[in-house]
Amino acid sequence: MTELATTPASADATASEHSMQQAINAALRTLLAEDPATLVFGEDVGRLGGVFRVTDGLQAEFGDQRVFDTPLAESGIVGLAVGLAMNGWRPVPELQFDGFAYPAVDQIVNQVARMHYRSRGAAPMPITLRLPSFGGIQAPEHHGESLEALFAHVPGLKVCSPSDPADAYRLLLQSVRADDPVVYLEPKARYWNRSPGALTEPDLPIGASRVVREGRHATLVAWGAMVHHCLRVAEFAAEDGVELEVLDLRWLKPIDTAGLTASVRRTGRVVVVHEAPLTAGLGGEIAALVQEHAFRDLRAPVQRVTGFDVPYPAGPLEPQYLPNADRVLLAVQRTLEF
Amino acid sequence: MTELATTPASADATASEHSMQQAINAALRTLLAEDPATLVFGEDVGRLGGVFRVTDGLQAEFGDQRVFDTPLAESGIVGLAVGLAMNGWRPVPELQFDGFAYPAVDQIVNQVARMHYRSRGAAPMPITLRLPSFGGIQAPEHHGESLEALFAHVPGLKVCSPSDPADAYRLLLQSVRADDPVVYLEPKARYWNRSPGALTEPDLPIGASRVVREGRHATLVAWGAMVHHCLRVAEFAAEDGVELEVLDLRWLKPIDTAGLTASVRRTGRVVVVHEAPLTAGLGGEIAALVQEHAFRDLRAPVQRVTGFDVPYPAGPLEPQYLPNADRVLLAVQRTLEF
Amino acid sequence: MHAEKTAQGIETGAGTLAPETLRTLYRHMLAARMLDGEAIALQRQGVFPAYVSLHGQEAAQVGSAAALDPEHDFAFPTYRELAVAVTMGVDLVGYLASHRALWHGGLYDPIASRFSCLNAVVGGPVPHAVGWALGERLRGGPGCAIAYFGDGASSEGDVHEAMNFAGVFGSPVVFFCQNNQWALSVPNSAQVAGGSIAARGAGYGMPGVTVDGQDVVAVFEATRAALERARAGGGPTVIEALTYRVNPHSTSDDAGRYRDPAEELRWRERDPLLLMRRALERDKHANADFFTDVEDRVRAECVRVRDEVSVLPPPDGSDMFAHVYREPTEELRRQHRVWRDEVEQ
Amino acid sequence: MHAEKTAQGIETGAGTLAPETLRTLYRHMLAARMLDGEAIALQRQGVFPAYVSLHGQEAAQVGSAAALDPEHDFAFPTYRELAVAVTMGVDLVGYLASHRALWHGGLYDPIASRFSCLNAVVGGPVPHAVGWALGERLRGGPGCAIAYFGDGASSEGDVHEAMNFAGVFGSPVVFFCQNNQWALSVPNSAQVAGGSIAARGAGYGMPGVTVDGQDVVAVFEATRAALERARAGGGPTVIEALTYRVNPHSTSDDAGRYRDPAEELRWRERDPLLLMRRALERDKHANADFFTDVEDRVRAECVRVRDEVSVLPPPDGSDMFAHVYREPTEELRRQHRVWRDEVEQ
Ligand SMILES: Cc1ncc(C[n+]2csc(CCOP(=O)(O)OP(=O)(O)O)c2C)c(N)n1
Ligand SMILES: Cc1ncc(C[n+]2csc(CCOP(=O)(O)OP(=O)(O)O)c2C)c(N)n1
Ligand SMILES: [Mg+2]
Ligand SMILES: [Mg+2]
Repeated sequence: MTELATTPASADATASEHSMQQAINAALRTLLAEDPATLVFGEDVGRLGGVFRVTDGLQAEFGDQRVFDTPLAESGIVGLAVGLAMNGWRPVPELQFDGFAYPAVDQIVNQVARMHYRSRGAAPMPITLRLPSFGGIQAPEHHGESLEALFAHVPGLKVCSPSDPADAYRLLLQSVRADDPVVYLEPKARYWNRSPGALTEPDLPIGASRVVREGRHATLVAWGAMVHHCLRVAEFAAEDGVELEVLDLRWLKPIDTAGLTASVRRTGRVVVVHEAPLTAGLGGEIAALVQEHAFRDLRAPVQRVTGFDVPYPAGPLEPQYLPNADRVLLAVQRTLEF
Repeated sequence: MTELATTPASADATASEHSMQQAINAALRTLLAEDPATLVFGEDVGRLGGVFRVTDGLQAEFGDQRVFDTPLAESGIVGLAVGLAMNGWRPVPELQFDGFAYPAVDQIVNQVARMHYRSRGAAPMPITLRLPSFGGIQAPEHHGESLEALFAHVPGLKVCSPSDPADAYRLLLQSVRADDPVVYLEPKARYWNRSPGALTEPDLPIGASRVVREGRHATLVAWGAMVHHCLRVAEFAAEDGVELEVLDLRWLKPIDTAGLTASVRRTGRVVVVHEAPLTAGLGGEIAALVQEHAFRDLRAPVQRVTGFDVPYPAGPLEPQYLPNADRVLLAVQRTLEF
Repeated sequence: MHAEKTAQGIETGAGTLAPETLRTLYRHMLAARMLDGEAIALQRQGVFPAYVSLHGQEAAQVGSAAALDPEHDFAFPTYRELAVAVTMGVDLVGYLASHRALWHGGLYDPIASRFSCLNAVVGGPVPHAVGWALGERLRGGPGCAIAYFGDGASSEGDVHEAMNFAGVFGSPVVFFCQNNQWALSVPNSAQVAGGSIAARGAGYGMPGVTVDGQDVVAVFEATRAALERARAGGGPTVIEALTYRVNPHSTSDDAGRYRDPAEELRWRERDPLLLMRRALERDKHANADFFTDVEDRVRAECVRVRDEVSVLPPPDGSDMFAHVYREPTEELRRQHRVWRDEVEQ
Repeated sequence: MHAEKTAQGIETGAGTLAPETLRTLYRHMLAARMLDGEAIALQRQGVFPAYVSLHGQEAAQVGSAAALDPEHDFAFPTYRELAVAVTMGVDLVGYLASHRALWHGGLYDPIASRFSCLNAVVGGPVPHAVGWALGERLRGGPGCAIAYFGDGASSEGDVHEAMNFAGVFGSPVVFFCQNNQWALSVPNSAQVAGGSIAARGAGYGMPGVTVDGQDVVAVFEATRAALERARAGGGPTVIEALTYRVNPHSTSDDAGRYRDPAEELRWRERDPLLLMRRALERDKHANADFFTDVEDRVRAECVRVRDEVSVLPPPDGSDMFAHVYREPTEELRRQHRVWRDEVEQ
């Protein structure tokens, strides 16, 4: 791993422990400092520093030309980014919450994802769309959605989601520096959890997954907040002598088919865990890839443990909606006993 | 099958040959005639009768209160439908083309699909959203998209797509009469193809697939215009002694897992064919279901022959983008030789 | 600063309303104020995970809602319309259940209450009001719809599409904007090009009315006039009530990060309850007894609502599956069984 | 009928423009007219699968585009801006390649041409213009953006969001609406609440200008004034050019189903080329030789463009894969190989 070339702005980014909120904030600082074309904007990202304080202090440091509030209109925000990109800027817009990305879907799908293609490469779209995502914080309606399947289906986009602070830092640097549009899904439920590890330069290529725990009996595939969840499940399972490998997918488009297949070759069994509803979720894609590329290695059907096919529920029902440890363990058991 | 109770309005709907455009037109006539709460509206559906003439003559027959043009605003059209439904109407809005459904995604996902749930059943949404869909007509940009994966992922929606005129008639009656919101995807490429068969009442439950050709070597799974395509492929294959079963999925949410599994039990091999891009397309869901429910019956990985992960291309490239007969046959060969 | 542009012209209580009506308006405002206070307390006690206060906006909400025909009209709220719910007689326990996070849409019946589900999508419900109103006219019914939305919401495309549709269709709908000067941390000056949402009306060929949102009578009169026009076939109206969000955006927000507390203080001087109480006293429409009495009764009611909402049973997980469809799918039934076997226990 | 509301005040050619400039405007209009005719012919011959004619809108397009600073400004077209492309010197073979369906965005370079890709999403490119303009101001550049859109597009939420953003940011952008009276089959009366898109400007605190869209000089002057204002930091302007789509919506459309041919005839009398030619003749800015000569030259150019676009090679399927990303993914490379193996042959 390359050590981070610290700028004064991101000095405390090298401290040994960070929350993901701090790590993303530090990454934005690094990016704003290193490239004067980078712009951060969205609803309440300026003076307030974002509802999750992810952009805290950036306006004070980089000025209200580089970091600014927009009116409350998601399609307008993304459309603005397209025009800025066409004029040579590197926009990093935030949409305030997952469920409020829907009004911007037209601009994202029909414009951001296609302008490079439509223009035969003349108009690159180096836009990174930050989207606080997923559930787990008992929030109001529309504040707990998982949109990865929607975006992963769109040609021209790349999609990633970090699972811990250090990786959040690396993935954001990589996303913003890339000249292709990236949707960067931030797991809200992990914003405040601190973990040790220096904030360093990206060390893996775009699209690479990570094995975050090795195991030999089955592979748990996850991203975002579900990675931490799967690590806990793996600890429970280890008490019973079941060694689960946990694969942090990181990139949801492109998907690391090689990494996935390699893990399945080792374990022969897969459980995909995601928060989004089951039907037509990304778990389907992963199951399809696994059975396609590792058919003979697969000793049991790929299991999917996901949110149910119901609209994201209110607070008290959230733990009953999200894949809980029991459901994952039962799926592991099913795959082991198949 | 029940015979259609013909109304004067749909008299020629019982003629022996129809195009899908005529069949859908006849279904709308039947629906407008049988339930005074039914409303048809959208861009250019009134005086013009729709850009595909699917609503031709309806305004003249039912008046401009029941069949009307709206301003050019897709989110507004769907939002209008929500309010109309809350006031007791049965809206059948049209969005002019697949690619112009994106501006309405927020109203579809956050409102149409959830109002029944949000209101704990107090506010049903008997809305059928008609969406001319898919490619194959060498049309301009945004006129060849496949949105089934997006909609199938949304809890609260149902999604279907007919493959022939008679089924288009039945599926539309069923969709509009249902008290749940349905997205009805019309394969534009099949609008003008005539086929024999009386227009009759729905005879299968919501969610049921149909085997449109029996075979024993492998199952082709398709919907919309790809069904016809697969039938042709099956004829080619038959010349070489390969008997392909063709399953017309019809409902993309809910998916007929039982029908799918039954077919796989018979053939042991599956090729899914769809126009949408591969990654996170509905083919992934189908592969996941098949391997989950028929793991031991499956003799080769489920193959997916789909559009490429590129934005839908312009006319001359369309045949190179869409799953052509060769690609399907090669996939069949791969699955047979696995 | 746009917060200064409040229309200060009208003195609350001036007008032709019966004293009885004026006292009712006051009572609704007081009920909303006190219930709002209870809700904030419940949030502090951890009963509500979060809450959005309408403190300061009582006159705008009560004045507009009181003008509705409770039998025939229909309101489309956002997430901040507690005082509208109070005025329309919505089941407040069911309403606050949403803030207790028991069920996103609350536990009241939106159709029976003629008050749509709470809606957190800023701008999203505005086209619904236009659809409802069009549907009413198509059937020849007498009802009007009212769409509540904020100054921030006015920036959303849906609000424009809705206004244009309403203008084209001549639908009986009132677009009621509570301009409380702030959309979370963003002031009007960085939100509303031109500075006036009422002024947008002209662009759609409909009247745009600016009203002092601290003056419940002025709001009532403006809304009543707009509803009368709509009911008579005169089409839609935009009303912009200039008011103020005295509290932070929500209990999770820290308004100190973006606005001057002095501004809050200035607006507290124009507290709508204070203004109305002064007017009632001045015009001798209410005496000390009335205020003691109404406070007692309202407090008792608030305590009942608070207690009841606090002890509502948590929702049953089965409800997640029960309300997705009118006709559930086989796959959802299967998932319901999975939930029963693997989650419920 | 809204088609009647054309501003008929200004006589084309009146003004302070140099004769040279006036002749250039005429030449661009003629070039667009003739190329449009060639395109229609190519569609009839089956070379183009479909085509959208701008016949009748030449003055609105040429007048506005000619006012742009070709070095610094940037235009965001819809799908009907052939005459803008002509005026801005866009590679017309590359432009028409889009109508031959060789590549959706055409084969010209939108950045080098300062003319964005053709865009079929009605309303969609309007916010792009605002973003481009904001970006220009952030860097201190002198450029302005111009967003072209139709009367139908004005109903889309994106147009509202864009206007509000531009107003709030004070961006140097001109919202140029060609109100050609029809959005496919829907007339203004069923599309534009209030009847005027220019009138919307006031709601955003920006000037809204209605101009006779058949009068190229009037359009030029109005656009030049708006651009000057924007360049000087005065912010955005809405211009509504009243014009007419003389032909059906596209070659696939049958206008006889929804409008009176008499209306078309009335507008043909105000043909912008005719008006301009009369004015040039009246003011002795051009003689018969000029018209013969310009027609010859323009015709030759049109023939060249027509011939070149007709023989452009079809796109290579590889291009589908080449342009998706700047940095292609491994998976896309794999699919490219599948295409090569299973499709190309
Ligand atoms: C479509 C959408 N985008 C973003 C949000 C997040 N959000 C919630 S409230 C709010 C500010 C709303 O301001 P305003 O419309 O003025 O209403 P107020 O809160 O002042 O009552 C924002 C940005 C949302 N709820 N919906
Ligand atoms: C978002 C969107 N919805 C629908 C369409 C289909 N459509 C293409 S052109 C058109 C009418 C556009 O009218 P207007 O904006 O007035 O432009 P004009 O065609 O008159 O130049 C429609 C409905 C589209 N292209 N984009
Ligand atoms: Mg506000
Ligand atoms: Mg038009």
